[in-house]
Amino acid sequence: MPQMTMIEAIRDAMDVKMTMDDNVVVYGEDVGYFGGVFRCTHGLQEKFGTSRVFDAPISESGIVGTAIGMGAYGLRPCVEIQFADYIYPAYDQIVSEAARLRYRSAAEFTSPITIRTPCGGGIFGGQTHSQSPEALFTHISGVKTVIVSNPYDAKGLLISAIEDDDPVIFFEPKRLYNGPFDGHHDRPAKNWSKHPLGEVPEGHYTVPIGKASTFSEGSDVTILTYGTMVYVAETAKEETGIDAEIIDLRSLLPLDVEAIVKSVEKTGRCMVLHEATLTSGFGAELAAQVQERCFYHLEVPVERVTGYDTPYPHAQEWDYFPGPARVGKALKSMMEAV
Amino acid sequence: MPQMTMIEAIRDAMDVKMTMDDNVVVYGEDVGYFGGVFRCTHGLQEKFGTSRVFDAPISESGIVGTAIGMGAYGLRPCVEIQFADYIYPAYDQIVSEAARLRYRSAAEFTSPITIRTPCGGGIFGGQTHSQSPEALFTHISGVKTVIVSNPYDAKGLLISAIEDDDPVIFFEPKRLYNGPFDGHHDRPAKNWSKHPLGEVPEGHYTVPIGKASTFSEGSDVTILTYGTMVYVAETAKEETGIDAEIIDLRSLLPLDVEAIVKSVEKTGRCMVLHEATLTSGFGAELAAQVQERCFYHLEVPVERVTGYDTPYPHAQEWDYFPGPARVGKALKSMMEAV
Amino acid sequence: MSDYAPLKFFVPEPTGRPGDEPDFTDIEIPAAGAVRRPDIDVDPAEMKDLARTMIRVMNTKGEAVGPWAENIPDDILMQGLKSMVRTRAFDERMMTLQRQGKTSFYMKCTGEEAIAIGFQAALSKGDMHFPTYRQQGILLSQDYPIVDLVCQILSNAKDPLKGRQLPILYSARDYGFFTVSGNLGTQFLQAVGWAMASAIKGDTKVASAWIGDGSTAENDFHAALVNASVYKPPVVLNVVNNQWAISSFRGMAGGNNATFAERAHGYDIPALRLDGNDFLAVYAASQWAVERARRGHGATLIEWVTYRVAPHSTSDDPSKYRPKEASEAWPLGDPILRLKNHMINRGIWSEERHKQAETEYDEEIRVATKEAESYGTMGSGSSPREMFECVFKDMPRHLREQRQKMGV
Amino acid sequence: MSDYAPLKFFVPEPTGRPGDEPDFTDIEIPAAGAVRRPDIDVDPAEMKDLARTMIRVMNTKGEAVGPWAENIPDDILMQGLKSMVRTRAFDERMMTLQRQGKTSFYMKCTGEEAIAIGFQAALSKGDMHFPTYRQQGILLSQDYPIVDLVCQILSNAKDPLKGRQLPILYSARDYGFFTVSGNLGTQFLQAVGWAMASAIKGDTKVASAWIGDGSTAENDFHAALVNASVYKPPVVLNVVNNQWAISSFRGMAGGNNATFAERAHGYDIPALRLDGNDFLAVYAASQWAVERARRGHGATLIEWVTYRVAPHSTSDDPSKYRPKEASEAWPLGDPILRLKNHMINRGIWSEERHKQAETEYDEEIRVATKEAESYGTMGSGSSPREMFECVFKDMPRHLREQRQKMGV
Ligand SMILES: Cc1ncc(C[n+]2csc(CCOP(=O)(O)OP(=O)(O)O)c2C)c(N)n1
Ligand SMILES: Cc1ncc(C[n+]2csc(CCOP(=O)(O)OP(=O)(O)O)c2C)c(N)n1
Ligand SMILES: [Mg+2]
Ligand SMILES: [Mg+2]
Repeated sequence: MPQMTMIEAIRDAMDVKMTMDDNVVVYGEDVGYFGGVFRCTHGLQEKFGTSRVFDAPISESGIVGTAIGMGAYGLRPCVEIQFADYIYPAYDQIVSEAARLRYRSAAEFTSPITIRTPCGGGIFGGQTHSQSPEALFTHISGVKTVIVSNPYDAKGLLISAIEDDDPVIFFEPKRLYNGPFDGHHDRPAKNWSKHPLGEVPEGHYTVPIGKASTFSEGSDVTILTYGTMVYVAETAKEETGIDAEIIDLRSLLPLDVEAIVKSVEKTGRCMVLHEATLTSGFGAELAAQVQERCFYHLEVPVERVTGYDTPYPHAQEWDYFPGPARVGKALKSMMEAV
Repeated sequence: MPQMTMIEAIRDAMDVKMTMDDNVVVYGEDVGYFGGVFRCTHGLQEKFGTSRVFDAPISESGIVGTAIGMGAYGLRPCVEIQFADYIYPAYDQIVSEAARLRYRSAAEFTSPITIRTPCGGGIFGGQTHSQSPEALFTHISGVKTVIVSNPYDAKGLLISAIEDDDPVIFFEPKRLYNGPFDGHHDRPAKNWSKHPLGEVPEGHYTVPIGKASTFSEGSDVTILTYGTMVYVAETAKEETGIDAEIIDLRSLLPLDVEAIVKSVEKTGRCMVLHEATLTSGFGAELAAQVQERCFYHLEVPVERVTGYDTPYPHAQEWDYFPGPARVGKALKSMMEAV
Repeated sequence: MSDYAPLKFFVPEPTGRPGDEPDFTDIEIPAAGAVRRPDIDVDPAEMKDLARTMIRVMNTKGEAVGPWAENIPDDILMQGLKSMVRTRAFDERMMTLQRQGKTSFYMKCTGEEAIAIGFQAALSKGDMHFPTYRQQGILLSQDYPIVDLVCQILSNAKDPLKGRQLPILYSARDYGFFTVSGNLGTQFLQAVGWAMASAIKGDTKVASAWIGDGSTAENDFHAALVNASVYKPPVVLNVVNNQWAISSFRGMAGGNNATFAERAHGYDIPALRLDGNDFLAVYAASQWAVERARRGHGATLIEWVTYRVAPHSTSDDPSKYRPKEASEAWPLGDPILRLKNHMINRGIWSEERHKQAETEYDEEIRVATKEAESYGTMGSGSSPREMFECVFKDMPRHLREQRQKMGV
Repeated sequence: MSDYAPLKFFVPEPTGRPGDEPDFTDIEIPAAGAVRRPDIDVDPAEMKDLARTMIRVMNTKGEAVGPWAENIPDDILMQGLKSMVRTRAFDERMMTLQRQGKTSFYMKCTGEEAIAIGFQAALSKGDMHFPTYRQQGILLSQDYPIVDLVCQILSNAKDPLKGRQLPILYSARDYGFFTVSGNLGTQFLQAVGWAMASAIKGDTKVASAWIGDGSTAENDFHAALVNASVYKPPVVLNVVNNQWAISSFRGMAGGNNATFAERAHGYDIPALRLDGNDFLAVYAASQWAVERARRGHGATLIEWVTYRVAPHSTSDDPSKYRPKEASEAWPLGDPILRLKNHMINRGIWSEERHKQAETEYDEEIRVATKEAESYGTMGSGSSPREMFECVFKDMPRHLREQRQKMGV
């Protein structure tokens, strides 16, 4: 099976879908001739032509708004927002339009669009190249929110997203593009070339939206997480020796409640881990649901380990980032409590 | 003491501040000559002139973006977004700019702006005149989020917001403009003219941002709520006879954690009640915090009663609205549980 | 530096407020027939004059004159006049429904009927409008069932939109009528995307985007023009300048010294400016722009100059912010009267037939309304189950849980 | 209907890609001195021609000619040239720092130095720039401490912005330099708001807004123009058209057939279009527009035609998307060379003095950089405590809790 980086897997997903379905078009800022600032669309314009892969004006609202129009026409646009930090100008089109078309038209019009965007920090990018705004989409009825953590899932889920008849916001943690990241920025970077999740089948396959995956089994405590933090959790697990069950949610909405409940009922402890700021982050929803659904199984409160409630700082990036030390400390205190 | 509607109290707050401080300016769509579609600025242009109270082009981003510029100059703009449902075009200016100026400039520039906006449903306004998007602001580091439930608080908190040196999103539940609403839309509407919270002192006073108020004491269960739902909670309390302690949060960020903890430790039960959709609503944050902080006092899980995860429907408004029946039922089941 | 006077803050004001006499002297109106008609493949740079003038066809005698008067078939006029009469009758009836408390909300297009109806006459099956709330004429000039319209307005058991949407925010795919958004400006941009799709697929379908004068201030207006400028898709960008946006006059959108049509030039998009109350001009210009789009020459922006005779909506009272007699004083007159006179002049219509048509449509709408009312009014008859449908194609678990909890 | 050919999707392409010869034949360049200079209180409608041409002052012989050449004092030129040399030296040095791994990121303004520096020379104390990341010349032409600039870039212990912000996104209130946003277009609008405040207060301060050609596509560009059109505040709207936006050429923003200057006309805002590499023209036009604003005549939009000689940023490689020799072939030349020649011609400068200046600034910057490095590089030296400060004026409880938990 070919070994791919997450960038290659994402590109391959678009390639596969564009080959299968004439209605799939790909565009965004610098996405055409140049192939995207992260190279995710590299080579696609040459292969599929400028009518199907093209640059867009620097207007995030324009990108999403035109995609909605195309979607209503019958196309399946898969567009790129260059950084998740720049998705806000498109927020109105996503919230008020893409999410609502089906509902308000009684399904006469729909928005089968995918919005790909790199998210997360750990690249010394400062407050405008590091954000994780996923929670802001999960509050909106009518969009699905996906966030991937490895090449295999990235391809399978992106194909699912493009095939989905509803709008999907597809987050790609940029820190994982070239390799899994154990949370220790001062150690040599790993790459996907030898990682089992870097093995990516050729051709068409899907990973379903709405299903979590158990990244690592365990019995002491459940860690609900996604994106970059999956590997940080794994590092903390190794470093503390605490037998954590790490669940990679993959899809935040719809959420795989069964997987969550099953694991928490088994372990009796639950940590929620994400890079986004704490207050009203998706961790709040997870904590709320876990205590609603597993209250009588919980031995300690659900613990949230997250970015702090500040803009993503530049120099203090590694203080901000919820790395293995912070996760490990919280794990230990959860095991000690009661 | 004069008796005022919430509209009058809000207008009076602006009047008081504009009289005291030349730097306060008020603008928004239809806000000038006409006095606002809800009449909140009625008479202000005549009193303070077109340089301080004026109409704005229909551009929410323009309204907030120019306010940020004015704030940086030294003014204290208090702007109106005609409906909270139309705040999304301004979301980027709020999130990426107003919330960040102080942080990224090391306090060289700040955003002492107030954004007033009517929110909430119950007026048969359909999905674009009924939304409660407060949670979307609480996830953003650098803005404060306030939501008022009565004339007294509205005036005192709006004065605090205008005086605040940081940006404040100020939500006004439009269903409460003319009277408290007990949640029974089929009964005669009440007005503020005889309500104790309709008594509003003349001149300057403040209600501090960040302090909750205990709307109604009780010992069985704590209801954390705000805006329109305060009165719905009270109705449910009366109708069920369950001795609920109703806390009107007033400010979501900063949050009055002391008041919450104190009450929940006393009652051992906690309901979170809001009109916004469930998933990733502010109730998620509240539930997460309550179980974090009061875990060992909780006898049953924190229960969320909220709007459903759908756009705000038109005809089905009263099915959607979390009215006294739904609240009462949840209260009863919380008291029966365990 | 001290030689500089203190700056003054400028806030534009309309020519009159309540108590003042209406004053429209700032509206320049060229004679009918005075404006040239360029070829449809003209370079945008060669027709800039057409954005500052006003294309008009009917002169004061009711004659059709000038280069835009050519080749308008009688049946288009006949159909146009009837549709305008029908639309006005519909608006009146719906106002009554609102006053009777059977619907919460309505918006009339009185005085602007010619625009949507004339434009629709120039479109073909398969084309798509992205309308605002004031283009009911598009549906009323086709065979869209009146009962369905009223059911939507009543949000009742037979509402095609299942009670989910505010009255008048229709959706009618088969009639080329995109679901109307309550959010201003968003759809102007989506129309451009739709047109891009038509070009990407190598089809020949044309999109028609709609926006009001006030809403041109919204940011997505710009996004629409930028994308139309860059990709040259088959779209007509309609700006209905009815002088008012609730209580704000056109000057609050920057439309006082420059025209809205002129906005297009900075984007290399050609623009026409029209007497929007002149049905013949509307039809001719619409045809021109649609043909230009369909022949692959890209977007045209059209500013339709008209007047919002009615209140903004049933929640509005214009006597609070504009001179009382303003709509009667409006110098471009009433589109129905003007077309009627022209057709009588042309010998294909008469006062009697006009009266007949009025009665006929009144009756048609009365009957349809009656039927619609029998399915419920003011939201009654709608099912709470519908609330959970169509959020997604397949209902996810959390919505199933919520519906279950609700017990429906 | 079948007589219509299938539509084709149009995507604009630059005149050359890697492997091609650079081709700038589409850039029309009028002779220096050819363009008229209107009075500052001219009606926008009377100066539309100035948006399609290019105001130029220096002719090929290095002489200053035409109506825009009048009254430019020697010391402005002297200061301008020195600042340009200093800025270029600074850019070079910072690139080296980045290559040495001492900072993560840098952006040069090579080839565009005349614009920010010439404009700054026309402003007064108390005015405010809302710059993008390519106007370092504003600070480098004032006495802003070089050490502080470098400390910001190194995010070290003496970074005035406390390590919170990406390199080069400076903030310098006392130098009329608004905190630079990483988000494109947002500040163009804020500048208009700031200028509105100046007028509301009856002050005489002028705002200067900055945006790139590519970023004019952003929605807030429109909001800025709408508000500038409506309220006529004292603001100059600067569009730096350096032909590229990362890998996208100006045509992707709709700037191929229409000029960016022409965007202003639809808003009744006057516009100038300039040879941005001609320091004399830059200064003269800036003065004109600033004076117009300060005298209460409202906004002017200026399009500065120039070329982004450098890569977009240290993360970019232009050889992937544009012809290799493009920047050398750029027909408007190098702003430093051109001003230098003019000043030698004018007898106030020499090759020797130029060399001297280069050496002097190299040395000044070398020393300052060395000092800055002693306070830390690549984020080192910054305090984690700073992370929690300045989110709000007073730290709320939840942040105090979080800081406490972190143990700092
Ligand atoms: C984004 C947004 N902002 C504000 C509103 C409230 N609103 C509804 S209609 C209207 C006026 C629109 O005026 P115009 O565009 O001229 O259209 P007209 O009503 O004259 O047809 C306003 C401000 C809205 N619906 N959406
Ligand atoms: C809202 C937003 N979208 C995208 C980006 C990414 N980005 C940074 S610079 C740039 C190109 C800007 O080009 P232009 O405006 O021409 O300025 P120049 O770099 O040429 O000075 C892009 C797309 C951003 N910073 N902000
Ligand atoms: Mg209007
Ligand atoms: Mg550029």
